[in-house]
Amino acid sequence: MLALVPLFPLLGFVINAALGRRLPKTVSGSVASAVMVASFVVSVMIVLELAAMPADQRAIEQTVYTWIASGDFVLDLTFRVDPLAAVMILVVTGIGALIHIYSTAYMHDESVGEYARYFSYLNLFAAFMLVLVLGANFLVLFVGWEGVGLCSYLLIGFWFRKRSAADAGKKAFVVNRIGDYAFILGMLFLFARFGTLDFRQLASTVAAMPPEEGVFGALSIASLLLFIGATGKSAQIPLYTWLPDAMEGPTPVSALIHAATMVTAGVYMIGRNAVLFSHAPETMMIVAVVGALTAVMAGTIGLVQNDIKRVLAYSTVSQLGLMFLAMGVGAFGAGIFHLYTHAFFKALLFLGSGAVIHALHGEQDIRQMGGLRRYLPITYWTFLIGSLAIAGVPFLSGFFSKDEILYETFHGGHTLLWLIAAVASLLTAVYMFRLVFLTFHGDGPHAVGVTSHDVGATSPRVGATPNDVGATSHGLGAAPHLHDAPPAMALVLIVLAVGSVLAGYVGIPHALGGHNALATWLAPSFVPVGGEIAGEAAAEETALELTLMGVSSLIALAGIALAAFVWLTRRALAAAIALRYPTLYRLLLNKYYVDEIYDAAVVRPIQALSQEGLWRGFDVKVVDGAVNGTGAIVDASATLLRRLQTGSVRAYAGSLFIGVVVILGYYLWR
Amino acid sequence: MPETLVFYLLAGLAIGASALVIGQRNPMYSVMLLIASFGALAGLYIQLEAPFVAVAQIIIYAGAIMVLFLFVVMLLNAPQEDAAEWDRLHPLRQPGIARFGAMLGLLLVVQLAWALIRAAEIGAPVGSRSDAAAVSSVREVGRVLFTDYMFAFEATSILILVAMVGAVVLARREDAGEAEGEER
Amino acid sequence: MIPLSDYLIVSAILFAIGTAGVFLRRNLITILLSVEIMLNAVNLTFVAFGRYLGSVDGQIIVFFVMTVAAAEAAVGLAIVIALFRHRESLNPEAFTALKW
Amino acid sequence: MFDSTFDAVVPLLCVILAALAAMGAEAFRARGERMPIGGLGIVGLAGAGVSSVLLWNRNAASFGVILADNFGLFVTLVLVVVGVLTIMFSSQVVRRDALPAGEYYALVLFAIAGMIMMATANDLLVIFLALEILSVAVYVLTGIRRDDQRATEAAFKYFLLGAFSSAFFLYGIAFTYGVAGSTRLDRVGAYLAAQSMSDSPLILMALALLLVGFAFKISAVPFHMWTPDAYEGAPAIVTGFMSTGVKAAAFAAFARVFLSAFEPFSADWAPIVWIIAALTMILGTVVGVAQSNLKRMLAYSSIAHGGYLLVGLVAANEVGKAAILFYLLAYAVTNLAAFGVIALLGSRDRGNDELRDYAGLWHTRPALAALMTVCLLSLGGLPPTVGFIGKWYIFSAAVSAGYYGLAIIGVLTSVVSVFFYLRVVVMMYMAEREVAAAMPPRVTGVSMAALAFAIFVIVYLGVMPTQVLDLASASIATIF
Repeated sequence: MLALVPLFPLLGFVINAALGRRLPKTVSGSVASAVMVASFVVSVMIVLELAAMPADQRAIEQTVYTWIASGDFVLDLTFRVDPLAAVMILVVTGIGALIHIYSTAYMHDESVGEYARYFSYLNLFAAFMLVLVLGANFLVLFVGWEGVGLCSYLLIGFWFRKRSAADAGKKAFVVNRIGDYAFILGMLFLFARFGTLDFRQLASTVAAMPPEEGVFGALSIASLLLFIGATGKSAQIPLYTWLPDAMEGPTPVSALIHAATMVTAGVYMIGRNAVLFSHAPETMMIVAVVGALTAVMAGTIGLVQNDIKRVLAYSTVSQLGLMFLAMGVGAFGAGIFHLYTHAFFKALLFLGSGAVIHALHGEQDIRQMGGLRRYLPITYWTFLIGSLAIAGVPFLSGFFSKDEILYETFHGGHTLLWLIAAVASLLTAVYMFRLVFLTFHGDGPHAVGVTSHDVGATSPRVGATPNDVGATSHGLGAAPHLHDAPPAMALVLIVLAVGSVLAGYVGIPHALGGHNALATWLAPSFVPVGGEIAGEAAAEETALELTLMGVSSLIALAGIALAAFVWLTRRALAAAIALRYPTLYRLLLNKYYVDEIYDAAVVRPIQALSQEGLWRGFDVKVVDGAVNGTGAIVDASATLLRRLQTGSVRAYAGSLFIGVVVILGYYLWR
Repeated sequence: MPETLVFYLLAGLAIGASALVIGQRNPMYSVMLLIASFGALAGLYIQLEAPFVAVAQIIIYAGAIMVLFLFVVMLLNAPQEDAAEWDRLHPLRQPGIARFGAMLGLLLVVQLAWALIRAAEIGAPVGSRSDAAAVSSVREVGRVLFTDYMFAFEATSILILVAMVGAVVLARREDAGEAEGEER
Repeated sequence: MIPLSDYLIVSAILFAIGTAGVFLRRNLITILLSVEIMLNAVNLTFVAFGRYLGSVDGQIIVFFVMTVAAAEAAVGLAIVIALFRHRESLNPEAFTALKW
Repeated sequence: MFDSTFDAVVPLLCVILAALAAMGAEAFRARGERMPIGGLGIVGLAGAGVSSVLLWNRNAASFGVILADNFGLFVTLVLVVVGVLTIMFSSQVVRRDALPAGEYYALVLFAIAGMIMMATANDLLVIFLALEILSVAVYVLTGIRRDDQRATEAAFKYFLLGAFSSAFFLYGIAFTYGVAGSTRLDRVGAYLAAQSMSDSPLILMALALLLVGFAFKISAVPFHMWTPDAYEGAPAIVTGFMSTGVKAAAFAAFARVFLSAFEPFSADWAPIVWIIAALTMILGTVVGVAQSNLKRMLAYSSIAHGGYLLVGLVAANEVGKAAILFYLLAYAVTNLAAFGVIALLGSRDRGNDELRDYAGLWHTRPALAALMTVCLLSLGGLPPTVGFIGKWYIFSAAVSAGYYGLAIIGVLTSVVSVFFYLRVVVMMYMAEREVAAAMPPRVTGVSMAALAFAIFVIVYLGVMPTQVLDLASASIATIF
């Protein structure tokens, strides 16, 4: 039955890929959504079955067949659902189904062929994502890992006619290859060291070893390599630059792949290998620090971005950073909890932004928006709920999960990391409400389609009064034509809004009289089979937890208040601040110049070296700043090396002859 | 020591003629010199008590293969190498690849000689059985050829067949091939 | 009796001359001749080894090498003729359409 | 040692008879008459396949020089698959390009006969003769389009360098004969095992020169220079044939010579092969990135794949042994199918093999685009295709044999290589067709069947590799 979960979306893919162009849009859209719903129903049944088992034996395994067996190495194609995987399949199929439904309306303007292509990719993605979370060993997980990467790449570049979309797809691809490289090496290393790739066997073997305190041994190397793989997939420092660019894809894709599911694969992978990672404290420290730094850095960048989806993208990077922080301090349950709640509210926010973009016919610049709450009430209210949830306002889902991360961090003795995380959550509240206020509040939408060229200039948005621009365009005049989300989209928004409010209630901490059901549920997944499940020792620290909870609530409210103060009542103030600290502002606006640094340090010198003869033609420019520099290195050496191939047969014979003489020389005179 | 003298004479002839083969810009002279070199080699074979090989060398190599070369040289009315360039450049003073090749060739000789000398020193089989009886009877050659080397002999027939087909396919006149092709 | 190593060194020199010829000459036919020199050098090695091992195998292998040389010469010259028909040149440097 | 049994040469005979029949049919063909000459070839190959299966586990030997052990038979079967697919793809190409059908098929079959001989030979001289048979046939096939100057140039370069390298190879055989007194691999092996402690420079000379000869045929760096030019210039289907068949045969002989006869000297050759493997993987991948012609790109890719095979050879442990043969099969089917697609998309006047010719292929020939995608993903080693399993095996063999460096380079290069395979995929699915581009020609049923079969193998072996893996590991055990 487990195999059915990924098989349904795969079926959808096959139907849409083979017949999609001959099917009407309604049919291909419904097929794609229906298979996701079916998959969700199966998942629910599986989880119910799982819940009926005793806590320490919760695992359903299905060996589809023996994939590779040679000698003493046997590798089965096995799916296994345990509490951790259960949470993941519910998220993937549930949120996935909603986003498929949303897409039927959002993508309606595409041609029949493109529509089917879109849904076939989306179904394929879901299938691979489910393989990823259900895989019982690294190789199966890797099948999914590569597959989702491929689909993500195809979907980012879906609108390939737009140059930036094609470039973003390539960037995502190149960056992810770097991560994958480390990941494969990590797998090979584990395989060579332990002779197995099954998660459970691995966990049992590792559990028998002492933790590598103070030494950087095999476990640390393997786990570090895996973590580097995770930074690529989950957009952490230093491989995060692809995610904001990935926003070139259709918005539902951003919601599904680049917010709710795929980018959390790295977090999931660490959770899946909790035993391995907790035996490598050095790696854990690196994970935590990288996570915390990413959280705060992405938060600051999100503060000044003007593209609605980019703000959300940096917010995703930042929230993923928090999850990694949780993983790094050993609070695996808290990290997964945040992953789960984040899937709801971030999907909601992205879909809400999609509704806004849809209504404004593609406008994404928040400086051109404003006052939309009058025209898009459903979108506004749901978006507001999502923002409140992500900001960590008490008793919404984000509050519980974020609070648990903060508490665990502090409780684990990582005060400095706690401080950083607290700053990051303050930033979250601020940039989210800046987004809300600029988009939905204020005076009516500004000129849609008027581009303002003051990015990075001294006074962004200052004096851009609605009247002078609105009159010249279809801004205000067009406003009455703005229509709120169509039914399919509205329905999904409402469902997700409800989810964003309620999702956190599965994990009410003990301090608030709850049972932290989710943590209890997940706990068996983080210990080896038969290992002792960590009890909820936190109970006696109620006072501390309550205090921290108060602090984080205050932080959230303060952030919102600050945003309200600046962007609701004193808009000029923001500009004034920007004027007062131009350097800082520009630093943030330009994303710490990371792309530029990569560009200047890696790409430019190589381009200068190989300015000529390289990537001519129209598929030529792959090099797009950032880590794509790797591509450029390969590229430059390619150009140099191919010059050796002069076409002269005598030169070829020369190469052969050199080979002979060198090999002979080695043997004679070594 | 007439034997040694003959050896050095033949060896010198073979090496000298071969060196001249690659020192000629006129392929016709090269072919002629190569025939001379092969003749000297045949002499060496006789000295090695392999008369059958020596005869085959003359008949097959000098007689058949070299005639084929001569035929092609004349068929193509083979142009000499670019004379102007040739006048300016002695082969060993040619730039780049040629000089490089000559140096590598020299290095190869040094390496091989080095290996052979060292092999003699450490008592590897080189020369260790210099008293071995020579097998020169044609009868013996024939017997071994059609027993131990039976399969190789048959394989050679395939090789010749392939070469025949190949040469016909490649060198057949263009128009004939085209006309035939179009019918299909 | 002449030591084996003398024969081997003669054949090594011939072999090296053959290889050098591939680089020195800019005429396809002479280059093919150079390859023939290399094969002949190997033949000498075979016969010399056979003589000093007291086995007949060396001589027999030479026949096969001769056949191979004939086959290669036939196909090689056919290719040269085909090339010549395209460009009226026998200079290998004239044929560098395929590169990089 | 005259062995009266002829069993071991039966597969070989089947193919040779088919080749002779093809020639005969051509001779008696009336002008303009159409004959199923390709079908003859398939019958012969089927005979070879069946007889190989029947010979399985019997360890038959003929004439003392042909050894139909499981290793040889496995490679024979791979070659039979290569041959059948080649002939099926060719039917369309031969008609389109007006190639001389009888000669073309005869040469293909002779080449396969040479390859089978090479894979089953137990004697250096026979290996050399087989090498020459297949090489001469393939030189001619490369230049079979005499009206195409580039094809003739490719044939010439391939021929000249091939003759040059086989002289080195032959010199290596001479030294082996000189030290061991025989060219039979079993006797050479026995002699070398007794000498394993010695440091004789003659043995090392022999080793080095044989290595060069094999390295040339499997186009390992720095003996690879002919590959891109020959592969680009030859007709696409011939490129597919030689990039798979020649490589498989040469690699089989390479493995047989170096893993059995020269096994006692593995401490001497392993470091050199290590370096060659590393260079081959790196160069093949890196230069492949900069190519815009698909054939040339796949030429570099097949250089890189040769490097992966060499990794398996270096890491000749339990896992590595099975990996070599499995990878050979995986690579042969995948690469041949990819070149098959290229061949099918070409037209008589135009190869249509530039990357931009593939723009928007998804819209004009969706089936071909999809099949090509599978091939490319498999070449890139992405799961769940056979390429992934093969690579995984090779690299885990390297890691468990302690060759971390090779594994790191191998993974790195295969990660980078996905980049250029994906470029083609992106081009097919995510680019506009050029307005001026000609509509790709129709594909006949036979070719489509061949493609479908190849794709089936690629996916099937990616999903259910176990049986074939077991077979492979059992087969290669026979030469150790």
